[in-house]
Amino acid sequence: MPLDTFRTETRAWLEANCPPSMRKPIASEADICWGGKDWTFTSEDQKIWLERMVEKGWTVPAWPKEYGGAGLSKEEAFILKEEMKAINARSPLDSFGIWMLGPALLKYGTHEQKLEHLPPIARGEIRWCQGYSEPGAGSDLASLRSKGVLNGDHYVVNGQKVWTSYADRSDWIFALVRTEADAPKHLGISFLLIDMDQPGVTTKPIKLISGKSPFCETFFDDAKALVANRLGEAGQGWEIAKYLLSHERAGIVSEAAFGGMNPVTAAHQSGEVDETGRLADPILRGDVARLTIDGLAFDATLRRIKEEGDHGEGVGARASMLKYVGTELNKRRHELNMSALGMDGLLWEGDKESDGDPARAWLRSRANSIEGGTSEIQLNIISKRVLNLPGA
Amino acid sequence: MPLDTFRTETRAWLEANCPPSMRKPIASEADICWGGKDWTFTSEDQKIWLERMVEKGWTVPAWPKEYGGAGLSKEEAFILKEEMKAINARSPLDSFGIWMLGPALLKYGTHEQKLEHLPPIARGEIRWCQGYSEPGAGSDLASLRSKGVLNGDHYVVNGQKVWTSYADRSDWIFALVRTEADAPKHLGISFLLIDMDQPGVTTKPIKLISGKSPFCETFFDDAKALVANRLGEAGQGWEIAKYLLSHERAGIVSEAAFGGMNPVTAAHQSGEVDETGRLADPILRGDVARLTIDGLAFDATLRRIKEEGDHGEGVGARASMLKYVGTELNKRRHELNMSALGMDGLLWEGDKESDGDPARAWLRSRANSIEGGTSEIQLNIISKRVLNLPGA
Amino acid sequence: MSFVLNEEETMLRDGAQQFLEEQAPVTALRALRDSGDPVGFSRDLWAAMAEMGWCGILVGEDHGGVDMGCAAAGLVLEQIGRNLAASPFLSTAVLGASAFNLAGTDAQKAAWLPKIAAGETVIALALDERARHNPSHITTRAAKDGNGFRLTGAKRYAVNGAGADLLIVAARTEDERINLFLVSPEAAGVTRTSRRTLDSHVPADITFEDVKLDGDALLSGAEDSEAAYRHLLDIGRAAQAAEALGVGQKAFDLTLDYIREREQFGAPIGSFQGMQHRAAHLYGELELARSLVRRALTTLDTQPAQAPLWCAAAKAKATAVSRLAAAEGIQMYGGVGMTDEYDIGLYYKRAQAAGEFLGDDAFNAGEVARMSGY
Amino acid sequence: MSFVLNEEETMLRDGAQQFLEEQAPVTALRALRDSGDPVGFSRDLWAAMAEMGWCGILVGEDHGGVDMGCAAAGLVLEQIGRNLAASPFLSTAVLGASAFNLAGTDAQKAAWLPKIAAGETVIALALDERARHNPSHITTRAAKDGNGFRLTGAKRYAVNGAGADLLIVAARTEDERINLFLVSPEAAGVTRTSRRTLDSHVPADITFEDVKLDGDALLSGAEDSEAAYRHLLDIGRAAQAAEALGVGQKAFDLTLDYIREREQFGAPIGSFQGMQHRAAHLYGELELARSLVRRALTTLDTQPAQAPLWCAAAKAKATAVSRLAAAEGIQMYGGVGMTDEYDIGLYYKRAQAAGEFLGDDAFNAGEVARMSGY
Repeated sequence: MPLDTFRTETRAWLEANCPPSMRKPIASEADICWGGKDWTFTSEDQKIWLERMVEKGWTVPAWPKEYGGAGLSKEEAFILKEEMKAINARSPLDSFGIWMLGPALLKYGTHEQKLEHLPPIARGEIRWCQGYSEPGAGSDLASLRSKGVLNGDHYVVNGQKVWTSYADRSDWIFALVRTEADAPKHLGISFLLIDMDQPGVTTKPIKLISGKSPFCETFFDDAKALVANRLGEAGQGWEIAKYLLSHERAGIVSEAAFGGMNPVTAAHQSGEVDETGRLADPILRGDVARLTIDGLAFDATLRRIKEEGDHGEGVGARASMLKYVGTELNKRRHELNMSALGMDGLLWEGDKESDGDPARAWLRSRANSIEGGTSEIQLNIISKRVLNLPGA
Repeated sequence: MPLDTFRTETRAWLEANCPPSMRKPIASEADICWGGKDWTFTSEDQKIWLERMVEKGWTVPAWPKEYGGAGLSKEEAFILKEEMKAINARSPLDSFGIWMLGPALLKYGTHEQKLEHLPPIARGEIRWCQGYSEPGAGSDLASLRSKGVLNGDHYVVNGQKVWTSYADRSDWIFALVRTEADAPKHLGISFLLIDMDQPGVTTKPIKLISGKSPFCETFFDDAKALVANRLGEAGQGWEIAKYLLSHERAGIVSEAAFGGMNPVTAAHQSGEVDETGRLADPILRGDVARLTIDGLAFDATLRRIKEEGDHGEGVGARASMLKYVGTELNKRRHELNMSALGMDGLLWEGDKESDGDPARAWLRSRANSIEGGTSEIQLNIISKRVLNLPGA
Repeated sequence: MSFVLNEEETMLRDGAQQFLEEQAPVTALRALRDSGDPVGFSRDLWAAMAEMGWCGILVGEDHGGVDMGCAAAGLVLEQIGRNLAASPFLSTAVLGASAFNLAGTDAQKAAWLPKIAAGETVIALALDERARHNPSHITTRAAKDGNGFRLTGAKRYAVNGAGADLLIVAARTEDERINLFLVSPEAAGVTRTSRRTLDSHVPADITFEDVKLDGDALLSGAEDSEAAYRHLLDIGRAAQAAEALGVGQKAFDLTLDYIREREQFGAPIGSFQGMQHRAAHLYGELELARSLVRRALTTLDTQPAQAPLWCAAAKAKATAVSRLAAAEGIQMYGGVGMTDEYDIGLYYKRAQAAGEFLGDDAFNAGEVARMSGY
Repeated sequence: MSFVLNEEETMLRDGAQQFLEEQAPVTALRALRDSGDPVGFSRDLWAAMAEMGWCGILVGEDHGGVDMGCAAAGLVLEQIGRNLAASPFLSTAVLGASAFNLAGTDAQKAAWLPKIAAGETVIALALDERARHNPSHITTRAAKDGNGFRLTGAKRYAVNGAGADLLIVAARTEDERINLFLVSPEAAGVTRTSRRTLDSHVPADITFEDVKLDGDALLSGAEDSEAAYRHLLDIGRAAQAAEALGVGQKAFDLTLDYIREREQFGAPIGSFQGMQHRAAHLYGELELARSLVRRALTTLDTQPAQAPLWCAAAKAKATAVSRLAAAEGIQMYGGVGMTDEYDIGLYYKRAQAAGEFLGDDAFNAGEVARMSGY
């Protein structure tokens, strides 16, 4: 189909099928549709919108049709995205299954595995979470100790994962598990898909300094994972995980990009501007100006590297630079938000539900430079892979 | 003698003996009396003042009388310093012999060595320079390659030193030379006193980015050094050098302490203040305010650690903190001086002799965090010796 | 003035260290928080602090205090900071007592200072009206009314306002000068709204609607009431800087302990040079802040006319450094530093709140520039 | 607008890289310096640059130029920065040509643009009157005098002023608006004093004492002459930022080469994590500066109304980053970095001079705040 025709038809279909209430910006967590066995739609429109998009294969437009997608080309998928954006259409379905497991399954899965797992992801029937990190492992992810012992057609898994987002609401978990006890550190890990609906899997939410969080601890006590649900070869888990981490990194960067409160809007909110709209504190104003410059620079850099990518230059290890710069910048933004809010920023609980939001966002931003590879890890990667500095 | 009496007598003597022209602040390099065989006094008063002080033993008041000093107690020496300061009396003699070799000789020298070398230092007859650094050694000072081979009653020395201040005007050099070829790196170095008045020793001035400098390269080509002029044991040189480096570090810190141009005086000089005396650029003003705060803090810290020292708490590895903080601060001060001077700061040569001074001082300040142990070395020392962080 | 503690000060510091580690460790703050304590501090702890003699640290001996001065108060505050001990020490024993010392008449002093020294009164300073501290932005008015006054205005985030028995309110009189007034929080026309802040303290927003005050509600003992008001804030800045220093120093100490032990890639993370250099830099920053804090406090005691510059500098530096120390701490802890289970995040929160009180680093840097004449 | 170079731009950049590395390496600057060259640039090099077509990069084809736009000029400037090539490219081919493009009449364009494109004229902008750049602080006056003007005032540090054949002078006319005037440096009443600056360039202080100008000395082709003047400075900022980026990038490249090889304590110093993290941070800063520079230049070419914000941001960032890169370079080189024998110090000096021209980071940050409405 010519791209112009595709655009016209897409526009018409969206116009006809996207319910008006699904054409408003996401205002809160509750507006996101995550799917899964226990999912309760927050509105009838949310349900209708998902069903219609599933039918078109447009929850995962670039996936092959046989796996629940629409088999769109890169260009077509981009047009769909543009047209949805043009009417502010919400994403019908978000999930770690779509962002993370999907790409891994498509690259490393067998046809049977794809057939079994991809369509339920595309339809929002199964919600996945990610089990990588472990207590004590941190940046040294490959030092993980969860153990899987082969027993006939399945592995018996024991161990503990942390930072498993939404594990308490998920149906399945994709987890890194040490299955080859005698192999070198990085070569003993397998990538297992584990059904969480079994007694051997339990979860416990983690409370953060910013308050409640989607993060959980997940415990495996003699949990079973079928060998048929091992992605890739035994011991190939680290390779697959690294492939996926690059996806995650890109996600965190775009999250860190500007949007929401900034120190200027914060100062207007707290009244800390003079009659002309100038920030009242001249020294704070200087700090904010330097943030603005770096914000413009980061925005321009994202575009530049994207454009260069479109011209065939790979992002490669420069993703580490974007991750480092973007997250450090986001932390600075939140610090200056708090300064501009002054004592108003200290509010934690109050009459309005939004009371405490700036403080919680400020605290939450501290994790940006830890999750998805710490800033220190990114600097190491830049040193070695971009700057070719010698090893220690 | 009671201290009060000492003070009264000292005051009277200084009043009677310090020529009026020697009671003015040091205005330029030329006002400093360095002594040495080739010394030309810049005035008759400079000569008289040195002679009178030499006679009292007050060029090195705390050294024993037999070595040219006055054998003053710590308290008496302090009183002398105070009384000299009270009338702005200039130091009659400055030299690396007094600051550096003297303390080393007093601690590590034999009686014969002291008798031979200390009195000429005290009298300003022999000028010394320091030969530690070598091309290629840098922070890794102990990796030096100058070699001394024992040959009867002397060593034959070959090699090259850099950063030998005033080597072109000095009579003798105290140098670190590898004499024990088979010993471990730090244990193969000896501390040799070498007469520079021999064909085997030549010097060449080093031009810096800030312009002319007192630094030289010094070359040894089969230079001779008597074994009798080895300070300490063969192989003890590194220990003696480390002892002296702590003296040097303290010197650099006090040099870095504030004085001279600061960004506010700079802005007044360039006219970059408004009618009320406020810095015209509000963002520069904020940067300067933060410098002022750190300057006050550094000043208070110097006093605090000095006071704590007077109460028996050793400075120890905290000298590294002072060196790091002080030199980084001094660099920042010069950067902001240049910003406040604007284009006036760019001037390099001009009609007045002082044209270019701020730029040269700014450039020279970059060396503060390199000489006497780089900032990186100081941070390593703090990590290990103050914070007890584990080794890599 | 001395940077070195004398014997009395050393005893005070050591006593405070031991007492607070035992009686008010971080778990005590967590307990107050988790129980939703209405005032955000423990009356029992406050009584025990009075027993220790701390409440009278700035109260003259003739009024039942021990009169040890600001430098001594700073030593206690540093330990309070280290333990995140929630108490009205700063608002009552420092700011409250100082308000009477600076601006009280003999009768006012006689009436209130003994109560402060005995720990019988909790005081809150009702000062700021905007989100960012600004000592000149006072629109609360005390209009003359017979022998007394009528007070009208609105104050925000009065520290310890929820638990205070007495408010000291900054208000403008008809001559446009700022004066301090004693107001009972129970008086007609006074409305308090508790605010729970991120550090689990409970300040209050307080409105005054035509509140009737007697003539002796005005602190009228100072020659220049506005100068007394400004000097009171200087004392508050140095005191708050001392607490912030304790917060930052303990955050750093906790972090050092952690990175010495915690292993990654087969080595303690504190052995990596990248970590070491940042830790060593932070050490230098804390030493700078420590010197300024001590200098500001001793200058208040011995050369008060020279104190404002040092107080502003100390507050600016302590604010910046305590935030940095806690932020670096979270980063060095990594993921667990983000969890409520570990204490480091609580230090970051307190550093932020202490930073805002009486002006943050930007505000105080501006003050330093102004006082330095540029 | 595109961040990616098109084919023509790639050719230009590669050509500039090769040409300047061969014809104007750092040794050429050293030779000019050591010979005390009176104008601080080589006429031969300038002629060769004209041969390359660079002098006409902002000149329309009808006037003998190649009309490639600001983004293209920026590519040449980045290479000029990398090689510390001393030339009047920025003052003449960028600022000179742009002044005519923006404010010249057809006759003025026809008279001067071909000369610029041919490399026959060296132009200096006589702009600043104070030590720090301030485009509004213009007290030089052009008083009406018959059909012409009388020019009186004093300008400082006019870049390439010592070697210029034509001055473009910013002066206020009687309506208090800032206009640009063409003045011969040889005219009666014009006094030039050469200034040797730390980067071995030779700007000039220039005084105008009642200098008689014809009517056509006024650049009068713009609808709003002051807007043209301000736009000219925006172009200058982006162009100067491009050169500074080249200075900083080359300083960084030199430093990387050095720390990869240089050994201390038995290992290359570039293998120490403390060094690595700072180098990696600097890499990020340079990438940010690079994006802003390109964005500012392409915006000038395609959406000039939106350019001022980007130009100020680019100049601020490039100023700060090029200084940082060279300063870190000296530190990483260690002692030898302080010697005149190595080039890194020359980069630091040029970064400083480029930083001051048309406003340093503080000035331009203020502009960003103003244009952002806060």
